[in-house]
Amino acid sequence: MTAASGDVEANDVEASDLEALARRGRQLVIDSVAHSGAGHIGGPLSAMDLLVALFFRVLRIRPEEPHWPERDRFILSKGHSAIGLYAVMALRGYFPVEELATFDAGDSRLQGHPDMTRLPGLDASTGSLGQGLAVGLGIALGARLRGLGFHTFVMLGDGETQEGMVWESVQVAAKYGLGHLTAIVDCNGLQQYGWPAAPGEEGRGDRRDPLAGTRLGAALEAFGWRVLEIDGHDSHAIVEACDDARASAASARPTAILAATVKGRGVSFTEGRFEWHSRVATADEAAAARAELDLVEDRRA
Amino acid sequence: MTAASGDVEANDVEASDLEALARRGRQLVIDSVAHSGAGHIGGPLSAMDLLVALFFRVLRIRPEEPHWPERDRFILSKGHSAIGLYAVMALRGYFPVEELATFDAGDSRLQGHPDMTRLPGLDASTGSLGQGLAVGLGIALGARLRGLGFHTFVMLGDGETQEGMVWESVQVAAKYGLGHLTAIVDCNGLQQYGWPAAPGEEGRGDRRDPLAGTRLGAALEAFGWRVLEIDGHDSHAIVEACDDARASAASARPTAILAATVKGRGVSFTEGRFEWHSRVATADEAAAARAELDLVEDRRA
Amino acid sequence: MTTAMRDAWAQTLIDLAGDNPDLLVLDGDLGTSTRADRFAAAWPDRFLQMGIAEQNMVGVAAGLATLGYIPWLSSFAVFLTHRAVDPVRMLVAQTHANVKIGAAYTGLLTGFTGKTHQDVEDLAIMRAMPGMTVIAPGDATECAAAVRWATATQGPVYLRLARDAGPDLFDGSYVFEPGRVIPLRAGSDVLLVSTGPQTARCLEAAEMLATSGFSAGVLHVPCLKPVDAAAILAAARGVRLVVTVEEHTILGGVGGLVAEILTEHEPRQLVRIGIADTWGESASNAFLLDRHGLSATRVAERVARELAGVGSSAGAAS
Amino acid sequence: MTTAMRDAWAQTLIDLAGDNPDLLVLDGDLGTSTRADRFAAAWPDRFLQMGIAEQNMVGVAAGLATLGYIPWLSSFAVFLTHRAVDPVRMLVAQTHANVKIGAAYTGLLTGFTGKTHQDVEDLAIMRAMPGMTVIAPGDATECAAAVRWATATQGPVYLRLARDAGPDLFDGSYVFEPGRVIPLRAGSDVLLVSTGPQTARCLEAAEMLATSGFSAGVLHVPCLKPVDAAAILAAARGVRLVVTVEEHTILGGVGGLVAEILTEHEPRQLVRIGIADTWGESASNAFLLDRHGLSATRVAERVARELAGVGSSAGAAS
Ligand SMILES: Cc1ncc(C[n+]2csc(CCOP(=O)(O)OP(=O)(O)O)c2C)c(N)n1
Ligand SMILES: Cc1ncc(C[n+]2csc(CCOP(=O)(O)OP(=O)(O)O)c2C)c(N)n1
Ligand SMILES: [Mg+2]
Ligand SMILES: [Mg+2]
Repeated sequence: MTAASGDVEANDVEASDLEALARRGRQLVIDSVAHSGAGHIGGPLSAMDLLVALFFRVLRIRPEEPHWPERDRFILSKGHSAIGLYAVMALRGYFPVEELATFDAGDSRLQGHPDMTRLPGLDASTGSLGQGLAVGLGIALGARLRGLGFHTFVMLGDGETQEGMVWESVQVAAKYGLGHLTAIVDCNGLQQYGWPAAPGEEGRGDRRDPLAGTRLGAALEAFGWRVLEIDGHDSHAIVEACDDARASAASARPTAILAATVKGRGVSFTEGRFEWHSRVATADEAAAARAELDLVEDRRA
Repeated sequence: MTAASGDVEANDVEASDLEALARRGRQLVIDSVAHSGAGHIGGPLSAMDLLVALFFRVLRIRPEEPHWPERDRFILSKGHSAIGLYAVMALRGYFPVEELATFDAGDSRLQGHPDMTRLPGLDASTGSLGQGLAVGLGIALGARLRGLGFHTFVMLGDGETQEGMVWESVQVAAKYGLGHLTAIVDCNGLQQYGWPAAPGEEGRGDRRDPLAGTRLGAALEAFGWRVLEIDGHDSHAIVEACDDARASAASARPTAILAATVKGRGVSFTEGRFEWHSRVATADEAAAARAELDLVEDRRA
Repeated sequence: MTTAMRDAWAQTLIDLAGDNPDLLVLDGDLGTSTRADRFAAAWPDRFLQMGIAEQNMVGVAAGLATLGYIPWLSSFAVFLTHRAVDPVRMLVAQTHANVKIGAAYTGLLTGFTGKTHQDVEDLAIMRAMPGMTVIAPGDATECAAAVRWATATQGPVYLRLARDAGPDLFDGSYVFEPGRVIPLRAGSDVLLVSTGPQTARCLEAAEMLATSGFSAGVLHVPCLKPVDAAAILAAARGVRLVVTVEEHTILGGVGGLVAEILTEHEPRQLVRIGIADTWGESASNAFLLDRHGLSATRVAERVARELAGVGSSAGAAS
Repeated sequence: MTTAMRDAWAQTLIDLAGDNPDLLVLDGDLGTSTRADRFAAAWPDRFLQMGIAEQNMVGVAAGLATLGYIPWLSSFAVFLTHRAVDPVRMLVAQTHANVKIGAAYTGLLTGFTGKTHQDVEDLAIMRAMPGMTVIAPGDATECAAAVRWATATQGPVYLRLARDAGPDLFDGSYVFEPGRVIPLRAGSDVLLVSTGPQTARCLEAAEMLATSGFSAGVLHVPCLKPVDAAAILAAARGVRLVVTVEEHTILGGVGGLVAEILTEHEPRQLVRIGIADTWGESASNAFLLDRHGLSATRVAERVARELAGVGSSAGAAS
């Protein structure tokens, strides 16, 4: 599928392997958050299939050379899902899986929100929602000026698209015709607190979808973007959409991939529940998750 | 046309009178800026027909009772066009036309940008672009909570719609279904500096239209707004669109009126020229404008 | 049992809402963290969810205020004092709008969120903003009193809320008065001038200093603007050394305030303890307080060291 | 003939761009006011128009910096220190990005734009921000030197630019050094510590004071962070009274800085002249300087009054 550069072996991972990796990644998220006693669950889990596909199939990267100048760039604009990114980076070889135990701890490279000054491999520091696309835009502009051929991917939350700064970037990216900039929106139908759904109103649980009443794709198209809508848990579809985005890098239109996902995906009791935005699993819950995710051993055992 | 309340006599002004008022308003803008030695020309002139139609035909207001609780609200979000608003307010009887000579002067009520703490009749302080719609949203929400039937109009610049904060308000206004909130965008095709147009590229003079490559109406519709497109120099069309917006106040969708205008409208040498965004007319230029606007006497003479 | 300020903030608003039909709460999608969700449960029609769009939220509040409403904003402090500070300045402070800023998760102790979320500059920023009343309560009781006072008083108020519960400083008889500074402990060697939850740590430090033979007073400054400068000067007169302690940068906050007051009226030495012009990080509260010298132990150590230094010049200073 | 800082800023960037292919200028649709348009004319491919979208502009600069570019931002100060301060903090200061903030139209003298545009709090805000170098040049020559220094130096820099031309303070031999403070006039009665274009007004005030029999020194502080505190203390030692003067709020700016330095090291009285915690308005420069006590005449009057007051305690202060 993807014409990834030869030196990125992980890009040969099979689709079935991606699913296994995603299951492992989800468990690492739940365990790491339980270990540190704080963090987010819902967003990292909804984004997990996207992150695994990106890091194992799409991105042209060298985990052993994180500052490789020609690497693709990836920015997690929804920085509160940091632990999801860290889990995948660990699986991909950026650092030992064991280091996940330092998540959120003092002096750790694995800060609650991604901190590029601490962890090599991060292309931006995020945490204040709405900012990542601007940085990606700057990187994409710089790549053009430098004549570098890499692609820049930025992942946003659906709630995050309420931030005005996102729409500044949307407009300016289109004005500069940055076809080599791709936004991936994790459309998991929930944000942190959200708007309570009115009785009978469609929503996820008792919360209205952040995009209810909004046609996000139409808005992006109106601002000059290409829009692809996919199932954000279908690895094949994810890779295909990212390849499509890369293939149209010369088209002078940035691409937005709207990925339909389920918040808390992969564990029955976290799926679609806004309360799990940032809850910490009890030991029992972590064990239950492990069983559901079909994983036998606790990496901390 | 409009079912204005009986106590607003000015609403009986004829369309031809509106044109005369607008010509007079344009001259007051040019003279006031020349007198103070600073201020904006292009934006006030492009907005003049809109402002005259609003203040003389659309808005239910009482100049002699500027704090009348049930008045319609009007916010000039593109606050740098303050002198245009002041000229029309003076013509409408909020304060003597002579007071325009204090524009921009120390201790004046007529500040370079509208200051509601100084001048009764202003419903918001503006000057930092992108903010006015949020205030209008708050007023419209409050009107609903208070059970007040007035309508809230907010005028934005086309360049101003680049500000992210505008899109925060666009989204939230739709979520709250504020049909009694109307945004009027002065689409004059220029901003302050703007993006230089590439050779052969369409634009106004040597500047790309702020909305080039953008379908503003489609974006607003995607976010759940009603959109009306009109000629912003056609008084009849302006009044009709505002009436339409008011008539659909119960529709749970805010209305955006995209008014096609010419920056610097009404004076040949300012029309469509970005340089006149904030230039001061010389005495000769002011006289030339007066001749073009078919006005005989200098109000300052 | 101690209550967290955010709990007291929400409960007080719930209590006030009954008698005050104009009181509203606007949330920036953080109600589950700021406790605005409790207000929402109690008063669903008076709760306005504004989503992840803080700038708009501030403008909406300014608009509501023109109709006589008293909007309380709720978000993490940093999103109000940074992301949305432009509308706070232009639409709230410059128009003297009756908007109340409930700034949650201030200082370093923000539940492992890290440097992006740790607002350690807010007091400097809000103090520099003309027209803003700046309050940093020391405990839940004072917080509740400040909420009552702010709700009853016309004009913009910034309220700095701590995330986690700390020791109680005040009892139910407490009345908030803008500008008032509150002597919580008398002492003759050193006066610790503090604000917010750091005051409780200063009281603890004073205890520790006592066991080392130093007599430390504690002066609590719950309101940085306005502030009773004369009362600060009076409290400072009796001691050998004045020290400010704050969970905030040492540039422009309580330290800056007291430095400005002292040099204006009664110049004397000041030691400013706080975050030394650096960022925080994700870590436990204990780690962060220790790292930045703000735990009771670290404050006591530092003050003891400083006292040793000024011992000789004590006469000149008073 | 005098040059405005904005002119010097643009010309210096035009000059530097030839030898420095990484230098870029990003404009927030104000190039015709900030003079970024001149850079655009000279280097069209190195000029990036970012529109009326300041937050995005800052993020774009942070992204460009990761690729080795040196982006200079250009807008009115208030839109950088308020509208876009969140990305400045998170994306530039916290990551120590090599982004340079060209903040035009600072202080009160902003060409009749009024209170919304008059940034009289920027020094307090930027000084409180960890990791930020904060520069406020006194004339066009110093401005040009600061631009050269900032462009050549890794890390975020905030450069406070005045709109209008003022008297020249320095000649072509001037070299910018971060933190350096510059004695411009010696005096034994009073030391005026100032920054930005206010320094020239202080020199004028010192002349006026001389004709009234007062010997006034002037110390120029072009860099608020870092700053050579020892040099400020040394300059202050010889005079009866120290006065800060700034076209900025008296809370947290130069006044706050000097108050913090004095109380930390050599406590003594300080008079802080500046904008007294209030807003500006649209008016002529002369009106505004007079209204806020910042014209040379008003400064001289105030200082003379203050000197009369401290006359008796002069011995104690030195
Ligand atoms: C500017 C800003 N405002 C508020 C927050 C607090 N916050 C963190 S996550 C979150 C909800 C995000 O929702 P969404 O973007 O949908 O992410 P996901 O559902 O994937 O977790 C909020 C409000 C923040 N980090 N930044
Ligand atoms: C937040 C903000 N950024 C920049 C400016 C400076 N500014 C004033 S007017 C203007 C151009 C506005 O263009 P547009 O909205 O199209 O208004 P019009 O063409 O009607 O004058 C700019 C950039 C401002 N006032 N506020
Ligand atoms: Mg979501
Ligand atoms: Mg325009």
